[in-house]
Amino acid sequence: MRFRVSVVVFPGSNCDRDALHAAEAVMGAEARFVWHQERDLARPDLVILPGGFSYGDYLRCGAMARFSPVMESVVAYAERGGAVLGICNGFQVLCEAGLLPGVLLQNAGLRFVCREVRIRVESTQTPFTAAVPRGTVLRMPVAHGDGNWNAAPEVLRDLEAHDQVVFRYVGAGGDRAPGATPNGSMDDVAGVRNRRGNVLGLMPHPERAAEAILGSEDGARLFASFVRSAAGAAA
Amino acid sequence: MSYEPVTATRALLSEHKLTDEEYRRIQSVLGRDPNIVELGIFSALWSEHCSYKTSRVFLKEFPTKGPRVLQGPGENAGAVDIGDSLAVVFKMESHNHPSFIEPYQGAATGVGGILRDIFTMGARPVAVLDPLFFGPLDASRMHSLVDGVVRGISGYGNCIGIPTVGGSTFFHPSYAKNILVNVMAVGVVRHDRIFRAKAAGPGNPVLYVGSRTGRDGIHGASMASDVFDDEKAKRRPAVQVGDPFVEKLVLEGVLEVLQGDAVVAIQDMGAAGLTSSTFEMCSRGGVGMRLDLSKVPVREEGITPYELMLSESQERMVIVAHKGREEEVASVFRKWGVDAEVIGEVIAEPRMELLFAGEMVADLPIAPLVEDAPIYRRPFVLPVPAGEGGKSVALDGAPDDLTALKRLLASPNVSGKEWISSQYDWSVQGDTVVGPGSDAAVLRVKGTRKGLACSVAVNPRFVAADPGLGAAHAVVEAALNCAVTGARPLAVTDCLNFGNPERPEILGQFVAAVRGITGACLALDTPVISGNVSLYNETDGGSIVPTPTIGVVGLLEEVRDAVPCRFVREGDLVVLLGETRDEMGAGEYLATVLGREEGACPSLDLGAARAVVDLLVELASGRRLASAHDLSHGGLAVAAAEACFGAGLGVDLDLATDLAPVRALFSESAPRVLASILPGDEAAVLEAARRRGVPAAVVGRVVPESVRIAVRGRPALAERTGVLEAIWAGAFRDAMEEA
Amino acid sequence: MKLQITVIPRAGILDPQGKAIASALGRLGYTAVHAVRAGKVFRVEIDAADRESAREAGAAMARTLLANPVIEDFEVEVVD
Amino acid sequence: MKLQITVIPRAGILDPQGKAIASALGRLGYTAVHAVRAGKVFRVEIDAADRESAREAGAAMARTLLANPVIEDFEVEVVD
Ligand SMILES: Nc1ncnc2c1ncn2[C@@H]1O[C@H](COP(=O)(O)OP(=O)(O)O)[C@@H](O)[C@H]1O
Ligand SMILES: [Mg+2]
Repeated sequence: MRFRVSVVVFPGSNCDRDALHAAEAVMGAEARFVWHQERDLARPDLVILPGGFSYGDYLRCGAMARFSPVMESVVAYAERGGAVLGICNGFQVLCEAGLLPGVLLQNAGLRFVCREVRIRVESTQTPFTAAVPRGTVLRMPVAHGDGNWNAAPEVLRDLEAHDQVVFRYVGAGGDRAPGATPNGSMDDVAGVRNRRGNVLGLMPHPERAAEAILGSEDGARLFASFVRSAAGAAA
Repeated sequence: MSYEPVTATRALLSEHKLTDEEYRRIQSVLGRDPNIVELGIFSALWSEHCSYKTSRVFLKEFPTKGPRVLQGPGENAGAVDIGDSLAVVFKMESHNHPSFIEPYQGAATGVGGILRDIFTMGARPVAVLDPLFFGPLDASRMHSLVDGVVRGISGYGNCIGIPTVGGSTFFHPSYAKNILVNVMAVGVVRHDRIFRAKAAGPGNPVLYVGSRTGRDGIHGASMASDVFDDEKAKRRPAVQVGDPFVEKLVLEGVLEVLQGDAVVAIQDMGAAGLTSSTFEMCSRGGVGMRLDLSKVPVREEGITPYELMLSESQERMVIVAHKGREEEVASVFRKWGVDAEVIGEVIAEPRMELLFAGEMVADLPIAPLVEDAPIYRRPFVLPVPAGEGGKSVALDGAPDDLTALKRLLASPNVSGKEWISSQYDWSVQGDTVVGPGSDAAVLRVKGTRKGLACSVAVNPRFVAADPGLGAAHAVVEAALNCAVTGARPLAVTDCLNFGNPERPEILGQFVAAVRGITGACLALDTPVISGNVSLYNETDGGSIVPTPTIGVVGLLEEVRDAVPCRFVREGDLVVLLGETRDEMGAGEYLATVLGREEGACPSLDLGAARAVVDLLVELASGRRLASAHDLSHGGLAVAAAEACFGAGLGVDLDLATDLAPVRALFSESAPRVLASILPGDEAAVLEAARRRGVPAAVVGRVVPESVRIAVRGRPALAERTGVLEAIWAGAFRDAMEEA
Repeated sequence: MKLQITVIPRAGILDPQGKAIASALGRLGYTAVHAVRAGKVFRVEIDAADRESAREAGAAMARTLLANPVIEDFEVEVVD
Repeated sequence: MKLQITVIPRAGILDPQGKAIASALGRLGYTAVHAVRAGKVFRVEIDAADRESAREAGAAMARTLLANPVIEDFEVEVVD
C-alpha cells in the first residue's frame, strides 16, 4: 500500500515543494498539493502544513492562513483523528487555528535565525516519534523569525502532565543548555502535540534534514516512524 | 492641456539629467519638441543606468560565447548548459543608492529585482548571494546601514523562499557615504523552457501583471546615474517598498504560465518600470506597441501618464501573449491572487503609441530610444598601478606573528559573518549541500547527480592598487572558490561598481578593470554571460574604490563528491598549491595590522590560475581531496586557521621558503590553495600537480586542537584552535551587537 | 468612516520587542523611560451606518483576526 | 506619564501588510472595509515634568528610533 500525503499550499507557503519531495523521495508516498481554496483533502494518510510565509506572515504568522477554506477540512480531519504535521509556518498555523496549544512569538533575539539545532525527543506518543526512542537527539535546521513558543504556565504544566511536549532544544551534549534554544521558547520547547497525538507541530525542519547529501538524515526518522506506525495501524 | 510640447528650460532638462546636446538630439529624432511624457521617457531610457551610454563601448570586449552558453548578455539574465537538458541562469545587480537612502527597502527590492530577472527567463530561482561593501562600522549611520541591509535581504529572500547561500562583506572607508549592495541570483531551467523578452506578432495582446502602480521611485533610474550628495539625500524621492509576498505569487504564476505556450515574451519591470520594459521588448523584436495607460492598475487616484511610465513600483511584469490566449494567461495569475490586465497590443511599426483617457500622450520611435541611444566615448586615462615595480613593502612596527594573526582574524573583513548569514534562510528548498561559511556554496540539482557551486569575489584593495590586475584577481578568486569544491567554473556574471565616469581617471579604472576581467575570463574559459554597471558611486566628491564584483557558477558532475573547505580528519597531509612570493602590497596584513594601504597588487599569472583550477577539478573528481580552501585575505596563516575551525582540529605546518616568516605567513600571492589529502595519496597528488606545472608541496599535517606554523623549522606561531576560532567567530557579532 | 484599532501584548505576556526598545532608548540617553510595550495599529476605512456600528465591526475584526486573544488586548476607536 | 506613539506608513508609500490584511478582511466577509494601513504602536512609560515635555521626548524618540522618517509618519499622544 502506498501512503497518501497531502501538502497544503497557502499563498506564500515556500517549503511546500520541499515537503512534497520529502514525502515522495523519503517516505515513498504518493504526495500531492492541496490548494488553500480547496476543501477536498484527497483522502490522505497524512496532511502536512509546510513552512513558509503564508499571506506574507504580515499580521501574525499563521493568522490569515487559518481562515483559508482548506483549514475547515484540516480541522475536521484532525478531529476525526487524521494525522497532521505542521512544520515551522505550519506549526504557527496550527496554533492560530487552536489545533495545538500555545503561541509562537517573535524570536527573543528579534532576528530571523537560520542554523542547525539539536532537538531531543521527549514524547513517543505520536506516530512521528513512536519509533524514535525518547531521549534521541536529532540534528536539523531551524529557519524562522517567530519561533518563540509560549503558553500560560498552567497550560505548560498541563502539557507536561500529558506528555505533550514532543521536542526540546538541547546542546551538543544532548542536555538542555544555555544558547541551545535559538528563539527563547519557554522551557526550550521545539514541538508539541495535541492530546490525542495525531497533530504535531514543530519549528525545526525535518524535511531539510532527510537525506545524507543535506548533511543530516535525522529528519527522515520522523517520516520513517510515521510510515511504520501507520503501517502497523493499517495491519 | 499638459501634453503640449515642453519648453526646454535649463531646470527642466537638468531635472531630467539631459544635456543640451541630448535635447537637440531628441528634437532631431522627433522633428519637434517632445511633450512632458516623452521627455520623461527619453530621460529614463537615455540614463546611464538604462542605456549604458558610457560603458557600452567597453563592455563589448568581454568574451561572451562558449560551447555551453545558451544565452549571453542582452536578455534578463544569461544561461549556461549544465547537461541533462538543464541550464543554469544567473545574473548580478546593484542596488547601491536606494540602499543608502533606506537600507531595508533598498536591499529588499534589490533582491526582488534580481529574482525577477531570473524567473522571467522561465527559471526557478535556487539561490541568492549578496556581496556587500560598507564603510567602517564607526562611520555615521553605518551600524544601522549594515543592520538594515541585512534585515532587508533577510526579509525579502526568506519570505519568498529562495535561500541566500553566500555573499561577501567588505569594509573600507571609501564606502562610508556610498555603500554597495550587490545581489546575485541563480536559477535552473529546462532548455526548452527558456523564455526571452522579445516582443513579436502584431495584434498580440500586452498584459500588465503584478502589483498596482504607485508613485514609487519615480526617477530611480536617473538617480542611479547621478552623483550623490547630502542635499539629494534630504529630498528623499519616494522610496520603493518591496512586497515579497506578492513577488512569491508572481513567481509561481509566471513559472506556471510559462509551462504552457500562451506566452510570446515576458519581461520584468525594473529600473524605469513600464518604460524600459516595453521599449526593450519592442527593440528586441523590431516591433512596436500601442498601450492604453488608463488600463494600468493603480494604487491611488490621479496618477499621471508621466508617473505611470516612470514609476518603479515593484513586483510587476509585462507579458506579450498569443492573440486569443490572454484570458488563459490572466486566469493563471488570478488563481495566484495577482492582477493581470490587457493594456494594449503589439503593432508592426516600431513605434510606441501611448494613450490615456482616449488621448495620445506619447508617440515615439523605438530604435532611437533604445538601440540607437547616445553612446559616449568619454576620455579616459588608464591608471598607473601602485607600488614601484612591485617593490617589497617595508613592515616596520610589525608585532609578533601570533598577535598579527589574531588581529587579522578579528578584522571586519576576515572575521566570520555568521551574524549575517544566520539571518538568511540558506536551507529553504532543501537543496543546500554547502551553505554560507565556505569558499563557495554548493546546491544539488534535484533529479540529477549534479551540483552547482556559487561564489562571489573581489578584493577592492587589489583593484584600487591596480584596476586591471585587481579585476583579474576577482575572476580568479571567484573561480577558485568554486574549483576548491571540485566544481568546474562555467561562466561569469559581474557588477561593475565605479565612481563618476565623467572623470577620466575613473573611466580609466573602469576600462582597465574590463580588460582585466576579459583576460582572466579568456584564460579560465569562463565567458561573461550577464552583468550590471553601477557608475556615479561618489558622494561629495569622494569616490568609492573601484569595485568590480565577480560572480561565478561552477558545475559538479557528482554533487556527493563536493570537497569541503575545512580539514576533516586528523592525520591527513596538508598540501600547499601555488607559489608564495613576497607580495604584501595592498594586503589585509598591511591594512589591518599596520594601518597602511600601499604597495603593489600581487602579481597574477593567468596560465597558472588555469592550471590550478584544472588541477583541483581533476583531483576532486578522482576523490583525492579531503578538503581544499583557497588563500585570500590574510594569506596562508588565516587560511590555515580557518580550515581548522568547526571540527576542533588543528594543523602543524612547516614552510620551506626563502621568505621572512611574516611574509611567508601573510603574503597574499595568488592563486594558492591549502588542501588536505589522505596519507598515501601524496605521490599521486604531487605528480598530478607537476604534470600541470602547479608548484605543490606537502607542508604539514592535520593534528588535534592547535594551530602551529613554523618557517624553515623555526616556530612562528602556535595557538589553540579554540582561542583563534572564538576571536574569529565573535569579532563581527560583538561589533554588531554591542552598540 | 475611519477606525483605529490598537493591538497590544497583554500585561504579563512576554514582549521582547518592547523590552529591546526600552533598553535601546536607555542607551540613546532617554533615561526617563521605564517601560515600553510594542504593539500594532490598524487604520481601517470602512462604510458604516453610524459610529457605533463601525466600532462594533472593528471589535469583531479585532477579535477574529487582528488580535490573538491568548496574548493580546485590543482597543477600537472611531477616528472620523 | 504614559505616551502612545503611533507609527504609520506615509501616504502613497506601499503598505504590503495593510494590503494583505484588507483582503483577508474582505475574504472574512467584512466587505465594507476599503482600505487598511498597518503600523506600529508603542506605549511608553516615562518620567516627565509635564505633558508638554513628555510629548517632546516622545517625538524625539520617534524621530531617532521608533519611526523611519523616509517612509513613516508618527503621532505622539500623552495618554495619562
Ligand atoms: N553578506 C554575506 N552574506 C552571506 N554570506 C556571507 C556574507 N559575507 C560573507 N559570507 C560568507 O562568509 C564566508 C567567507 O566569506 P569570504 O571571506 O568573502 O570568502 P572567501 O573565503 O572565499 O574569501 C563565505 O562563505 C561567504 O559566503
Ligand atoms: Mg575563498
